[in-house]
Amino acid sequence: MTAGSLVVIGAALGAGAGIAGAAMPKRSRAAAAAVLIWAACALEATTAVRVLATGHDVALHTGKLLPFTGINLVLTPLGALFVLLVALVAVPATLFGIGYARHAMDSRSAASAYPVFVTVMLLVPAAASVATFMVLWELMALVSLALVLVDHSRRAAARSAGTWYAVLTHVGAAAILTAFLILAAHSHGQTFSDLELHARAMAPDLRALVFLLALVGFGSKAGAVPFHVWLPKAHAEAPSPVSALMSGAMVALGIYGVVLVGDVLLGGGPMWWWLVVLVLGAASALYGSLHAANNQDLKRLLAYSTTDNIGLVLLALGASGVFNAIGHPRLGALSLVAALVILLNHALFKGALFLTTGSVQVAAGTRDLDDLGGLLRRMPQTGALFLVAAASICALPPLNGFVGEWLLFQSLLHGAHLGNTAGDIAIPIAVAALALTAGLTVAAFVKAAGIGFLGRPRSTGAEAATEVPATMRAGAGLLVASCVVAGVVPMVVVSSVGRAVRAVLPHTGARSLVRGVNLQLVGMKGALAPTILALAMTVAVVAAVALRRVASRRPASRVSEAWGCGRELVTARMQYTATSFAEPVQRVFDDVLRPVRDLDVSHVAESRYMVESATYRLTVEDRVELTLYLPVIRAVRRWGQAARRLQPGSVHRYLIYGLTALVVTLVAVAVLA
Amino acid sequence: MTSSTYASLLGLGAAVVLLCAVMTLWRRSVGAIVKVLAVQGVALAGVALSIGIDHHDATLAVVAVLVLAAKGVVVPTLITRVVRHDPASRETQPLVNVPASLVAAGALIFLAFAASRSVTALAPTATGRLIPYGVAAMLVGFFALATRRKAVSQIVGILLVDNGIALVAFLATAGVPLIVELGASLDVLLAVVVLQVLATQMRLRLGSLDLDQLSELRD
Amino acid sequence: MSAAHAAGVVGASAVQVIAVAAGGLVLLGFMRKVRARLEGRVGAPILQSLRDVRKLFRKERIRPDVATWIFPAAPVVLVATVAVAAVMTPLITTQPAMSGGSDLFVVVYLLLAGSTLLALAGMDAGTAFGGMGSSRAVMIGALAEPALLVTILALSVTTHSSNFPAIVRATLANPGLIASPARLFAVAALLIVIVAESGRLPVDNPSTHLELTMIHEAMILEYAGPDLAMVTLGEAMRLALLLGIFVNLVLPWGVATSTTALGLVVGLGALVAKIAVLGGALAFFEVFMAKLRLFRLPELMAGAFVMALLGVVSGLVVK
Amino acid sequence: MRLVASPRHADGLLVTGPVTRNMVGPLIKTLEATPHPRVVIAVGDCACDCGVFRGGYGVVGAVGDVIGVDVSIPGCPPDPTTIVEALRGITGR
Repeated sequence: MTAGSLVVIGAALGAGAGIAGAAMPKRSRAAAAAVLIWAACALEATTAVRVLATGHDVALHTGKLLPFTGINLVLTPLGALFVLLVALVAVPATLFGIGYARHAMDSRSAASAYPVFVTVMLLVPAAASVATFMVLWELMALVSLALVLVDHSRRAAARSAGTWYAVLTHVGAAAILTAFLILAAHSHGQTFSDLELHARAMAPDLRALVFLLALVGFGSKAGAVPFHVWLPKAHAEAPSPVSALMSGAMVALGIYGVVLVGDVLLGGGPMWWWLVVLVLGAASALYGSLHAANNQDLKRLLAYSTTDNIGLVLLALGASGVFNAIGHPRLGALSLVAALVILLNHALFKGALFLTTGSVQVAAGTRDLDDLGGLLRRMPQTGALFLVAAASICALPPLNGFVGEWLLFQSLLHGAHLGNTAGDIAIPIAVAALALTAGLTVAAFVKAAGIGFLGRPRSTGAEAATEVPATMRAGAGLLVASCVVAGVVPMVVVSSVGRAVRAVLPHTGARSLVRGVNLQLVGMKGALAPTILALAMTVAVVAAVALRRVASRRPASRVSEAWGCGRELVTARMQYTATSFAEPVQRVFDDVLRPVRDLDVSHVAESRYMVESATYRLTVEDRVELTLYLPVIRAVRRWGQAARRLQPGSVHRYLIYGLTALVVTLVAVAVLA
Repeated sequence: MTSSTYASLLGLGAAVVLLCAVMTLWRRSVGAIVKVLAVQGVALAGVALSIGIDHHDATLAVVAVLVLAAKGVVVPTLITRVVRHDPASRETQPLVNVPASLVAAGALIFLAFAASRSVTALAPTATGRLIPYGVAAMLVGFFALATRRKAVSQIVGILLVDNGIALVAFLATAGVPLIVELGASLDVLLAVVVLQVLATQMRLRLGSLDLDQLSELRD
Repeated sequence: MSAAHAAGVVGASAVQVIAVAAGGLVLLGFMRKVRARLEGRVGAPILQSLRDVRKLFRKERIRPDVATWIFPAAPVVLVATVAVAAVMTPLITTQPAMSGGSDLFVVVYLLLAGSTLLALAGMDAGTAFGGMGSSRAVMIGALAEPALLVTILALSVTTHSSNFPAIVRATLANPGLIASPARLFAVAALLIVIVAESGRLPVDNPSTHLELTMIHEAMILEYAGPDLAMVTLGEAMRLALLLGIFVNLVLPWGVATSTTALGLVVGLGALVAKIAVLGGALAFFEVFMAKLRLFRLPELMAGAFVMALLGVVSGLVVK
Repeated sequence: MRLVASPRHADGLLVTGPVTRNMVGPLIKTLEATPHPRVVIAVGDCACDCGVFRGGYGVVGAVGDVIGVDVSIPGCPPDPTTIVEALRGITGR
C-alpha cells in the first residue's frame, strides 16, 4: 500500500463523491457525497502527514489519463502543508454543507461539482509537472465557476460575478501557462524537477519575466490588489461552504504558486523581485482592510478581508525574499514561516466566518448588516462562533491570528537593522502597513460582530431568525475549535510549517522554532509563550469574576430598559447602522475612498422650506475597479460594436470571408515559395 | 498495369474531378448539379482504385469502394430526395452570374497551380504532379459554396470541397490510412444528414430554401 | 520550574497586579485632586476613587433587556487582560513573571483585546450612545495602532529585541540611549498614543456629561454597580500601566535588576514617585487643554506616526 | 459630590421644578434606571409642592406625587447653605 496509491484512492473517492452527488436522490445526496469527501480528505491528509513527518517526497507517475505527458504527482513537504490546509477547511465545510444543502446548494449540479472542487484542490499541491498542474488548475477554476453560478437563474449579480471570475481567472491562468512554458522551453522535460534544474541557467531578464508572469497569474488567484476585483463579487454570490473553501483554501493555492515558482523553481532571485511582492502585499493589505471597514455586505466584507490577509502573507513572502537576497537566510526562513502560519490561520478563521455568515443568511434571509442585529440572542451558538472567529481574525491574544501577526512583526523587526538601505526603508513602511491593517481589521470586525449580532434586530428577517440545524453549527464549530487550538497550542502548526519551509529553503539550517511550550526565535532575541499566556488569561478572568461576585453584596441583577435619556420609545432605528458605524473611519480616509454621497430631499408641496422626507445614501465603490477595469471594458465593448458591422447576417458574406482568406494565403504561398 | 496507362488513368480521374467542380458553376439547375457531383464521386473512386492497384494496397482498394458507395451513390440520392420534395429549389440564381463565376473559377485554378508549384517540385511522381488538380477542385468548390443561394447547392458546395481535399489526400500521400478516410467520410455523411434536416426545417419554417431569409435572424 | 520558584512568581505577580490596581485608583484620585487644586477647588480626597469603587461594588447590577453575555463579560475581560499585561511588564523588577514571553507586542495586543471587547459591549445595549462610542473608539484605535506599533519598532530597533525587560535592561546598561534621537522621537509618539489609548484630554474628556462629545464614556453608559466598578478599575489599571510603561522607558532608574527585598522596595518607591510626577504633569496640562474636535484627531495621530517613523529611521541611521 | 453622565452611575437623583405632563415618563424611567440603593432629593418649592405653578394646566403635581422623595429642600430658590446642609445630611459627613 504505497503512499502514492493512497493519493490515487483519495482522488478516486473524491470523484466517486462527485458522481454520488449527481446520482443520489435529493434528500441523501449531500450526506453521501460528504462521507466520500471526508474519506478522500482523510487519505490525502495521512499521506501529507507522513510526508511532513518523514521529510521525503511521495511520487506517483502514470502514463495513462493525460495524453503524451501522463500524470505525475510528487507530494513535497510544501505541497503536503497545503494539502493539510485544504483538508482542514474542506472537512468542516462539507459537514456544514449537509445542513446547508436543504436551503441553497441542493441542485444536482452543485452537489456533484462541490466534491470535484475539493478533490481537485487536494491534488493541485501534489502536481509535479506543467501539464498535470495546468489541467488541475483549470479544472479547479472551471468547477469553482460552476459553483459560483449555482443560482445564476435567480440573481443577476451571480451572473456578473461569474463573468468577472471567469475572465480574471483565465487571464491569470494564461499568465501562469506562459510562465511555465518559458521555463519548460529552457529545460528538457516538463516535470518541476527538470524545470528547477534548468531554471538557474536561464538569462536573468527571462527569469524576471517568468517570475512576474507567475506573480500576476497566482496573484490574481490569491486576490492581490490590482487583480482582486473578482474576489468580493464571486465570494458574495457563491454558496457559503463554497466561499469558505474558496477564501480559505483556493486563495492559499495562489500563494502556493508564488512560493513554488519564486522559491522552489527559480530558487529565490534578485531583491527587486521580492520588493515588488512586498509592495504588492502592503497595498493589498491596506486596500483590503480599508474596504472591509467600509462595507455593509457581510460576505463582501469577508472577501475584502481575504484580500487584506493575503496582502499580509505577500508582505511576509516579500520580506522573506528580500532577506534571502541580502544574505540573511535564517531571517528569510522565519518570515516564510510567518507567511505560511498566517495563511494557515487565515484558512481556519475565514472558513469559520464564511460558514457562520452562511448560517446567518439562512436564518435571517439577508447578509446586509443594516438589516441584521440582535442575532446573538436568537442564534446563541452561531453568534458565539462568529464572535470567536472575529476575535481571532483581529489577532487578539489567546487565538491563532495573534501568533501569525507576532511572527510577522518579529521577522520585520529583526530585519530592520541589517544595514541595507532598501530594506531599511521597506521594513518600517511594512510595519506601518501591518499596523494600520490590524487597526482597520478590528474596526471592520467590531462593526460586523456588533451591528450584526448585538443590539436590536433591524428587520423582520433578523427578528424571526432562529438557530440553524446542528450540522451547520458543528461545521463552523469544528473550524472555530481548530482556531482556538492553533492559538493556544501553536507548536503543532509552527513546527509543521517549519518542516515545509526547511524543505523549500534547505540551506538555511533553520532549526525548529518550537522550544517546549513556547516559540523561541532561532539566533535572535524574541520569544512568545502562547500556552502560558492563555493560561494566565483564563486565571485572570476567573479571578476577576470571583472578585466581582465576592465584592458585590447584591447577587440578584435587575433587567431594565436601556437608558435612552428617558426617551419613551427606544426602537431599533435609534441604533447605529453599519454605514454610520463606519462613517468616522470612512471620513478619515475620505480622499482614498471617495465615496458617492447622494442626498435627495422631497419637500412638502405647499412650501419649499418644509421637508417631507430626506434620504441619504452613501456608497463606497471599489476604486481599482472603476479606474482600471471599467475603461478596459468600455474599450472592448466599443470595438465589439465596430466589429458587428462585419456581421450583416448573410451566409454568403461569411463564406466569402472564408474564401478570400484562403485565396490570400495561397497567393502569399505562391509569391513566397 | 503499365505505368503510362496508370499515369493517364490518374490524369483522367483528376481532370474529371476538376471538370465536375467547374460544371457545377456552369449548370444552373440543382438536379444537374447533383448528377455532376455523383460523376465526381465516381472519378474520385477511380483515382483511389488505380492508386490502390498500382501500389498493391488492399486497404486503398477498400477505401475506393467505400468512396464510390458514399460519394458516388448514397450522398447524391439523399440530395435528390431533398430536391424532389421542393420544386422551388430547382433553378438557382447564383450571387455571381455564370460567366463571372467561370472566369473566377479560371483564376482560382491558375492560383491553385501557382501555389502548389513547390509541392509538385517536391514530389515529381505521377501522383505528385496532379496535386494542383485537387487544390483547384477544392477552391472552385469553395467558390461554388460561397456564391450559391439555395441551401441544397450549398450542400453540394461543401461536398465539392470535401472531394477536392480527398483527391489531394489520395494523390499526396498515396492513399490516406483507412481510419482517417473512414473518419472523413463519416463526417461528410453526418454533414449531409444535418444539412438535409436543416433544409427540410427551412422549408417548413421559411417556406423556401433561399438563404437570404436567414439574414433576418441577425439581432 | 520548581514549586518554590513557581510560588514566588505567582506571589510576585499577584503583588504587582494589586499594586497596579490600587495604584491606578489612587493615581486617578491624585490627578483629580491636582485638577481641583488648579481650578481653585478643594477637590475630593485622593482615596475617594477607592471608596467610589467599593461603593459601586455594593450597588445593584442592572442588565439592559437586549443585552447578551457580552455585556457582563466585557468588564471582566478588560480587568483580566490589563492584569495579565501588568504581570508581564517590568514595572518594579526587570524579571517580572513570564518575563520570557513578555513582549511589548503582547502587551499592546492584550490592551487591544480589552478595548475591543468593551467596544462590542457598548453596542450590546442597543442604544444610540453605545454605537456612537464604539464607532469612535474603534476609529481612534485604528489610527493609534500604526503609531503604537512603529513606536515599538523604534524602541526595539536600538536594542535588537522587542522583549520588554531586555529593553529596560539595555537602557539601564547604557543611559546614553535615552538621549538618543531615536528614543526621544519614540517617547514623544508614545506619549500621544498613551493619551489616546487611555482616553484623556485632548483626545477624549473623561469627565464630560454631554453624550455627543463622549468616546470612552459613551460605551460604559449602560454599566451600573459592580460592572461599572470593574470598568472603572480596569480603566485605572490601564492608565497606571501605560504611564508605568512610559516611565520605565524614559527613565528606568530605580527598577530593580536583582530580586532582593530591598531592590523590590526601592523599585516600588521609584515607580510610585515617577508615576505620581507624570500623572501630576498630565493633570496639569489637562486643565489648560481643550478637547480636540473628533476629526482633528487624525492629524494628531498622523503626527505621532511620523514621529515614531523618525524614531525608527534615526535608530537605524545612528545605531 | 460628583455629577455623572448617566443614572446608571448615579446614587441619587436631584430633581428640580414641578413634574409636567410630558416629563412624567422620563422622570419615572430615570428613577427606574438608577440602581438601588438610591436617593431622590427634591430641591426648591416647585419640586416640593409645585410652588407658584400649582394648578397649572401642564403640571401633574409635585415630585413627591410621582416618585418617592427622600429629602426635600424648601425655598424659592433655596439658599446654597441649606442645599449643602441637606446634602451633607445624606452622606452623613
